[in-house]
Amino acid sequence: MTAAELPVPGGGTGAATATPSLARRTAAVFARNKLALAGTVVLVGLLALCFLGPLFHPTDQVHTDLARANLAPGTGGHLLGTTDLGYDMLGRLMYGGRTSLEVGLAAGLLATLFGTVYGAVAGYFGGWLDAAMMRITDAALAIPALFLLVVVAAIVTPSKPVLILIIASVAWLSPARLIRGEALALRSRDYVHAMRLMGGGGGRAVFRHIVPNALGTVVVNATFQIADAILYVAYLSFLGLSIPPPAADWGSMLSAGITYTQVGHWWLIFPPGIAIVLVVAAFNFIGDGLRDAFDVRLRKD
Amino acid sequence: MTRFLIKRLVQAAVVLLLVSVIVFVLLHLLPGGPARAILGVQATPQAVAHFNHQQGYDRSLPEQYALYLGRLFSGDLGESYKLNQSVASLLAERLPRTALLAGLAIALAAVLAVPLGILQAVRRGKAADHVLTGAAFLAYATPVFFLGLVLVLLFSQQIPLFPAQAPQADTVSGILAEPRALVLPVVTTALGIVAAFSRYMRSAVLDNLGEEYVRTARAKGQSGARIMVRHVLRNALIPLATLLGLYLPTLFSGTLVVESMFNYPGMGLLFWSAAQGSDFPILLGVTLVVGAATVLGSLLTDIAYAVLDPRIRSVA
Amino acid sequence: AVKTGKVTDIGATGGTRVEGGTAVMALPPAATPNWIFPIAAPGYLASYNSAIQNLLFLPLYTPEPKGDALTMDSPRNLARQPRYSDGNKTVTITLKPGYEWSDGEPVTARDVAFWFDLIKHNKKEWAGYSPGLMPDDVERFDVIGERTFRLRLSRAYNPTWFTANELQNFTALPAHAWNPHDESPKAVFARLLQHAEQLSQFATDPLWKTVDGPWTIAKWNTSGQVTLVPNKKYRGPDKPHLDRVVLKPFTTSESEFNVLRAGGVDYGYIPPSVMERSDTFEELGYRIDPWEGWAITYLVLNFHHPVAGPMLRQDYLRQALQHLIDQESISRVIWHGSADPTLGPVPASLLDRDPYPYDPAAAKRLLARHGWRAPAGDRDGVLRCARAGTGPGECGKGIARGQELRLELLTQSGSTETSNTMQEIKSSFDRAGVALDIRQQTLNTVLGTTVPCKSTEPVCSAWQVGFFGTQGSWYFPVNPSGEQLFATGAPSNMGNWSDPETDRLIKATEFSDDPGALRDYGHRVAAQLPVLWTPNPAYQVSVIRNDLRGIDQNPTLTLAPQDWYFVRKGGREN
Amino acid sequence: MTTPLLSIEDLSVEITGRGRTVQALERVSLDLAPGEALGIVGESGCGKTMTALSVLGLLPGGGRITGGRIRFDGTDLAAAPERTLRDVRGHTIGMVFQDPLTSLNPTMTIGAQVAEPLLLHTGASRAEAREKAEDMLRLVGMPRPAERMSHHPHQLSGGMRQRVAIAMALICEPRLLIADEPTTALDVTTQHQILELIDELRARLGMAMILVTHDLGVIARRVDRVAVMYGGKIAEQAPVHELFTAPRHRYTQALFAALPERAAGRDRPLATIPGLPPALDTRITGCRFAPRCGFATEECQEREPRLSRSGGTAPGHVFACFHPVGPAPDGDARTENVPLPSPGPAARKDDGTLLRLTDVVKDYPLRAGPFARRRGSAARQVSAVAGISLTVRRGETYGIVGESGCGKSTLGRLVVGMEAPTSGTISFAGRDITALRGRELRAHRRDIQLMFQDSYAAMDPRMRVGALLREPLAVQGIGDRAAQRDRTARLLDDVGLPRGAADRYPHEFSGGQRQRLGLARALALDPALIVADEPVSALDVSVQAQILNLMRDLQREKGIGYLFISHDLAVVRHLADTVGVMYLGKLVETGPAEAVLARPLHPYTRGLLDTVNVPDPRVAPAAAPLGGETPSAAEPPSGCRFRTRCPLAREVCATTEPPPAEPATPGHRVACHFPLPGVASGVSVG
Ligand SMILES: Nc1ncnc2c1ncn2[C@@H]1O[C@H](COP(=O)(O)OP(=O)(O)OP(=O)(O)O)[C@@H](O)[C@H]1O
Ligand SMILES: Nc1ncnc2c1ncn2[C@@H]1O[C@H](COP(=O)(O)OP(=O)(O)OP(=O)(O)O)[C@@H](O)[C@H]1O
Ligand SMILES: [Mg+2]
Ligand SMILES: [Mg+2]
Repeated sequence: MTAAELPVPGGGTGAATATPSLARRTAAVFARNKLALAGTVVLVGLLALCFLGPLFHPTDQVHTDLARANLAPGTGGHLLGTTDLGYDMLGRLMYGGRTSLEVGLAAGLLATLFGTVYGAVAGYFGGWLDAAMMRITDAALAIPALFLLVVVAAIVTPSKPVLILIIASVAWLSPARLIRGEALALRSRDYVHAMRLMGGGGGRAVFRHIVPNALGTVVVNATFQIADAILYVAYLSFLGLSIPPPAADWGSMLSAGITYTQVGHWWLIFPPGIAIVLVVAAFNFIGDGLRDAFDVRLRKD
Repeated sequence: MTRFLIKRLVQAAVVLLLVSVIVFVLLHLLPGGPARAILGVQATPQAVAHFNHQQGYDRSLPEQYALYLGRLFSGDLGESYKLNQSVASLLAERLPRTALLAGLAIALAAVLAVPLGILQAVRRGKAADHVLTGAAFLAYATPVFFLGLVLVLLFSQQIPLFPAQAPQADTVSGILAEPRALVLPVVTTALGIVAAFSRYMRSAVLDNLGEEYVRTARAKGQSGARIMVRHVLRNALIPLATLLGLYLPTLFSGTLVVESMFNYPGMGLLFWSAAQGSDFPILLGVTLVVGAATVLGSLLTDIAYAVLDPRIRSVA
Repeated sequence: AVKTGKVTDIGATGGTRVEGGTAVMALPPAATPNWIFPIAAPGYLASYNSAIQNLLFLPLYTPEPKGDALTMDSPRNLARQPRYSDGNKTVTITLKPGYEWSDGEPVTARDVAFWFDLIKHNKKEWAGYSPGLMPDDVERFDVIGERTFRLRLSRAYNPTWFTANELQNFTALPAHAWNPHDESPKAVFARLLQHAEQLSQFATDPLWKTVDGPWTIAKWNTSGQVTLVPNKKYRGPDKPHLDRVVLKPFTTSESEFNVLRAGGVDYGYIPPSVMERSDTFEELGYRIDPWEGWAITYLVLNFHHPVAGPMLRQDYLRQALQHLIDQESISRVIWHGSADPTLGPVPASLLDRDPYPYDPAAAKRLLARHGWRAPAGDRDGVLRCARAGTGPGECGKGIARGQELRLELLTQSGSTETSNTMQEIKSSFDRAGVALDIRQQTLNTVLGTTVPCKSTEPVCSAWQVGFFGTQGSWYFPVNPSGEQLFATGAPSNMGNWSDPETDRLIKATEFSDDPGALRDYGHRVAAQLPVLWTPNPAYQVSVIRNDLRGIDQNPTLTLAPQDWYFVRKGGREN
Repeated sequence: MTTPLLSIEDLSVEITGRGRTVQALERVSLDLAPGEALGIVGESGCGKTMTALSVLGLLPGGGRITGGRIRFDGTDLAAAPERTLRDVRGHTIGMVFQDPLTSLNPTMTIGAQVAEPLLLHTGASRAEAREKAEDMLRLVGMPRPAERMSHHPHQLSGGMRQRVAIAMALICEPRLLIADEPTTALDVTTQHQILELIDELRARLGMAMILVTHDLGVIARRVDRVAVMYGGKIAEQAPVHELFTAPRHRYTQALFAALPERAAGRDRPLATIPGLPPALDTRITGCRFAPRCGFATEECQEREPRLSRSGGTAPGHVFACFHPVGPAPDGDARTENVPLPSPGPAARKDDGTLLRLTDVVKDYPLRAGPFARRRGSAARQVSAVAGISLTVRRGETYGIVGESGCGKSTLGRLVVGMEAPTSGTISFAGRDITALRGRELRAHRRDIQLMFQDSYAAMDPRMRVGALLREPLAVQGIGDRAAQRDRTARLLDDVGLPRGAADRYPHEFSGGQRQRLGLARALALDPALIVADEPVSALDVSVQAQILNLMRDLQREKGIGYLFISHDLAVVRHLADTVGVMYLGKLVETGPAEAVLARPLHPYTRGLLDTVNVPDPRVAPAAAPLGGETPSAAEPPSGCRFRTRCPLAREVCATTEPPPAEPATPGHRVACHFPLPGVASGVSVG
């Protein structure tokens, strides 16, 4: 029987051209999802605003200027007006967005990373270890996240790294549970059995087979986790537990602005509020698109 | 079934114990302890020492925990430092109010989310699906406090339809007697849940529409609407029921914010003000009750799941 | 965007007085009245509790504003002015005649003795106890007549101080009703405490029905809403006009504001930020009236901090820092006019001038003259000590060469105005080359951290500069002397300030009746800067319906709703 | 011919989805007379299901009819509005699907589901419908139907579920029943029962039927006419007898030739059809079978043959082939001219014992979990393997056959060491492997490899084939990267895949190719024994033949032993040297394949052989096929486990477990109190 008899579908006969990488094909499916694309565009826009914006619109976000406080949008060259301390609102939106995005991204990723390893280990090894590890997550999940955040944030003084840790400390729970479920399913897959029959061990099972195969779930969850982390930042700030001024983030800007709702200083409220909604929704759109993309790819032809 | 129940109850007890450990340890990590917050700036060091001794804060942490647990088992949740009431009586008073708020919100969310989810699934990939999906994500992405603020601005200030303060009555019936005042708090709590639920509903319906039994039903000559009602809905509602149990903590987080925004004297508000004032017994008590509610919720969900799903029912 | 109709079309003056009516007053955010027993347990000392207690159980002496100061000579007093004798070591007090308990029994000196016995034998349980002061400073309590008693003091005291700060606590309690069987003070106290812990029974417990004040409790619900109705048996000069007064609790000022706008409160308050829009309230028929407290506000400086302490101990440095705080602008812009600059350790009204007005140039000069230089190449950088040493023109004792002028501020979170104030101060410091790192924590944490300490204790390294003054850092007793605040080792001397001259002046206020003593103390401390003064916010920015009159906002935060009354349109106020 | 009940003319169907369009059917024409039974056969993906679904307008999302007519009883269903279709569905046309578990609603009672069409199509009241449904359940042979009415699908066995599905399809007494692979998911014995049931009901109700299947055996005795589909078209259509005796299309011919039953002999390789069926998402010119056809000429590549009659064929026999098989009046030219692969090298066998199982037992606790064990010894168990002893020699193929759930896979897992036996010993090359630990165990792993039923599931979808084949070498630390790469390439050569395959992902391969990859991976470590668990049961006959040939060739080349697990007697007979027949965890009969399958001693073996659907309409059905259902392994019957279904059972069978004996020939052992005389079975399997 010769090789020529058996054309391999999806390409030339035996030519050494490898199939395009999975990532590429995932991207193609992703790009077909309109909402996901919209999310990407919004996210890129917001990232550009926050990280490149200050290059084009430099402002002093450290020194107050009480003489120019509470200016309405458009007055005195301030496109979005000024805050109650005289900071340029547009500049502050960029400045605050950085914090929100940096903290959200870092916390979301950290939580996903830790949760993934925790969940994969619990799920793969199972038994009492799994039971013990899962009771811990159950207990932590039974306490509303906001309750935990309120208490934890009161213990430590918020700063960027601390905020990241605090948020990650509640956010790792859901990826841990998710990945554990995945690992439970994956560990009884035939290919894991096959690997064990070759003489491979638990480490190889977890890191070569289970984690990579749960990667789709992990990546999708990471985007949702980032979105949630950004929301958490906002909630913490709303509860008065944000990084100390003059640093700012969208949540603290919003909660400071709420004070002025009654006075009609809408420009202090809506820009940060809408920015939060947009960025969180954008991550959710992207996550949803990714989920679809992974879903399709993992489906049998 | 009884074995399953016993197993779940033991698990629930372990989880609750862990909840109490977590919260207890966290609270006692708070710098300064509660004395100053309770006694005020002008308190003398003697008064602070006296307070700490009275409350047992001069003992070791495990000792304090053992004491707390001992009292807990005899049904004593402690006394609030500030409110001159026992935590148990405070909870007895506040819990029904929060349960009312949460219950109304969940009910509203379910009533909205189920048809919306079905609509999205049926119109999958069409404009209606995109619009609703987009709206759901936007609603989900909106922090509760921002949402509440916008609602107050719109429906209480611009168009004064609903009051910006929740009902203040002491009794549940008194609260229900002011339906207009309930609108904004309930809607604020519900909107995020609607978003999440409708997403779940959409995918559950989609999953079920792809099942072969749907094709069988079509092969019997059933119309699309009947298939949805007779066949798909029940199968799709089962995962939604599970979600309810899992959603309780999120719901309580939501009520924490909503209650303090709308001055609704429920448990969230109690927790919030206790956190402000370092009223440890209340913080512990509320968290334990919420934890218990969550654990109980997931237990009930499991049972509901078993009742709804015959496959599980006969195994369990 | 306020669109609701006017609550009243009466202006702030005029109208005809009417008897009766119900007034609803908003309690401050998160204030829930929860203690009715006039001897407060620790944690129940809040002003709203004592304000209510005083309406039920008359204190012997009540502070009352008189000009810029407070006096204890109020017509509301249950007792006549005290007579000091024996070189100010004996006080004789006579109750005014005609006062009766609501059950018809007369109010007697034994009722005061009952109170005194209770605190004397249970002082540890009394939140107002401070060692050395009441009841320790009273050696004997002699009832010498139906309405007269005499106190033998442990030593001679300044009568003004003693009346204002110590006699103020004295209250008559219904001994016949609360201790009918002559139990020991400890036993009675324990029993009373048991009743006092039944919040839900406050309105119904017969114990609390025997009152001698102008009001009595009609309702007291567990979330802290209190309804007062006139005590029909009240014999004092200030009989209530209203039928009913409701004190309504709120969790946040925002929620109170919403209700206020909906007309649900007759006497409420607005957040400082809304001061800008005070005109809308005036249009609606309200008057705005900031309620100034008898308080000062400041940044506490930790003189015992290992690193910052030596810097903060330099007079020139504190002066420079004070020059950098623009109290006027902060009060006007950040507090929207609802705060006033603090000038010294006594209410601003008692001081005539600001020794260290906002003057960045002066601050820079002071620092430069003492050897602080910006690092080479960075003119805007943080100043460093270039000339260490203790001589003139040098940085001062304990400051090493090259040390940065950097301070850390631990401030309370939760208030936009406070946070903004700190940012403004930081910004201003920064422009002068002084780095100020802000750390925000809950009030509880700040209070727990900024405690008096020795430099070797770890807690002393935990903070350099502290702030807990969103509602004022320090509320004075009626006599604003500094023995608890700036005396060496005083319990509320958080920053460990110690100055022999200050101590001497404080002692003088305690012992001498001379009004000059307080002034000297005030001037000395204002100049010394044991703390950095910051604007003192009003207790609240009150908003009152135009037709609700007779409200006098007492700086010691007492309430007198018996003076309140409604007016009707037309005619003249009588 | 009378007016047809159903007449499909030039039906074309396209399915669009995810950016590509599949031409699933192209100008399919079929006629069906009232009461007639038509079989549709063909390899996977040839369009059988789509044809069936088009009739009821149940095409999957994205599918639509692009041309042609479907005339049923005078109406054109292809153009009919949804309302008309709804009236037809479940009413005049009933349909049964392949998987009886997923095609029933898990949360609805059986009664409600069966009664549903009545409520929809007749004016029946609820009570009437229930009553009728109960009758129907009785009719389809459901024991205790009244009780079953309130059960849910998961409470029934596979066969019972399929009976429910049939009851549901027939409750309105339709004129046409469409059954799409109604027995594929079932056991041979159950399959037989269901097919018998359908036959019987069809006769009773006078229905016409379309029976869709890929199994020529199923169709042989059940239908009047057969349509053979290939690549979305009909290749040949003929009366059943005619088709089996004188197929004309070269594809039909090749399909028959690939059946193991038709193999020239045990030592001869099977005839195969090289290559793969065409992909339907590109336009195809010429005959669709041409690329795989040994007789194709240029004409076949360019022009498309039309379905037509030609000389010598019976009426109603049409085919689309330019170079048909010549007519064969003597009726046995089925394999004429089919190119046969040359026989491979002779088997290398020596008599050394490779694997020995002694009294191996495997019990599973009925429910897992930490709390379940608390109950201690009282816990119920599933007796999956109950005391099996067997010996596999080097280079030998040991076939294990038995019904579903009899413990075949469990036995395989025990042998490869995936599970530890509850008791008994397993020794490999003289060493007790159950005692091996750590390093030794790892080294031992090289010697026994497992070939999975579903190779796709056994390959990490994220790894390229190169990495997959390298993994065993990497795990065992054999060779450096270059050496491993080299070995991978040679493995691909061995299983007949291009080397370029190493850069691709498993999902890019067809089922047969994946099975080759699975074999290649199993070979990577040069094992002495490969346990193959149903390695071909998911494959089409033509591909199955390729794999079986490959396995045989590799065995001869490398001297590997196989423990070959299958439920397909024909396959086992073709490949195995020794056969073991399992029933409920026990080996009831073992011996040389020839002897066991030709002269069975155990009534169960005989029953199995009798229920086999022989792909030959001329073979008379067996007199007494195996009835009933396998008892639950959690409560195995006492004594002889087969006694509950055994026609010969007596009292002693219930009390005493029969010991193995060799009543006929040496080496042919049977565990039965009343073994059969050992005469040749009435049915020949090959
Ligand atoms: N939902 C679908 N989307 C796209 N293509 C499909 C879909 N279903 C089937 N096809 C394609 O249509 C063609 C015919 O499929 P069909 O299901 O009729 O084959 P079959 O003969 O029933 O095969 P099997 O024996 O595997 O059931 C195949 O090429 C298949 O890939
Ligand atoms: N892990 C397990 N836990 C509990 N019971 C099991 C387990 N694996 C198999 N069984 C039970 O053991 C019996 C034998 O199962 P096994 O899979 O070996 O059968 P099989 O002959 O391979 O069947 P099939 O032909 O369906 O693959 C069955 O009753 C099955 O339910
Ligand atoms: Mg099919
Ligand atoms: Mg099996």
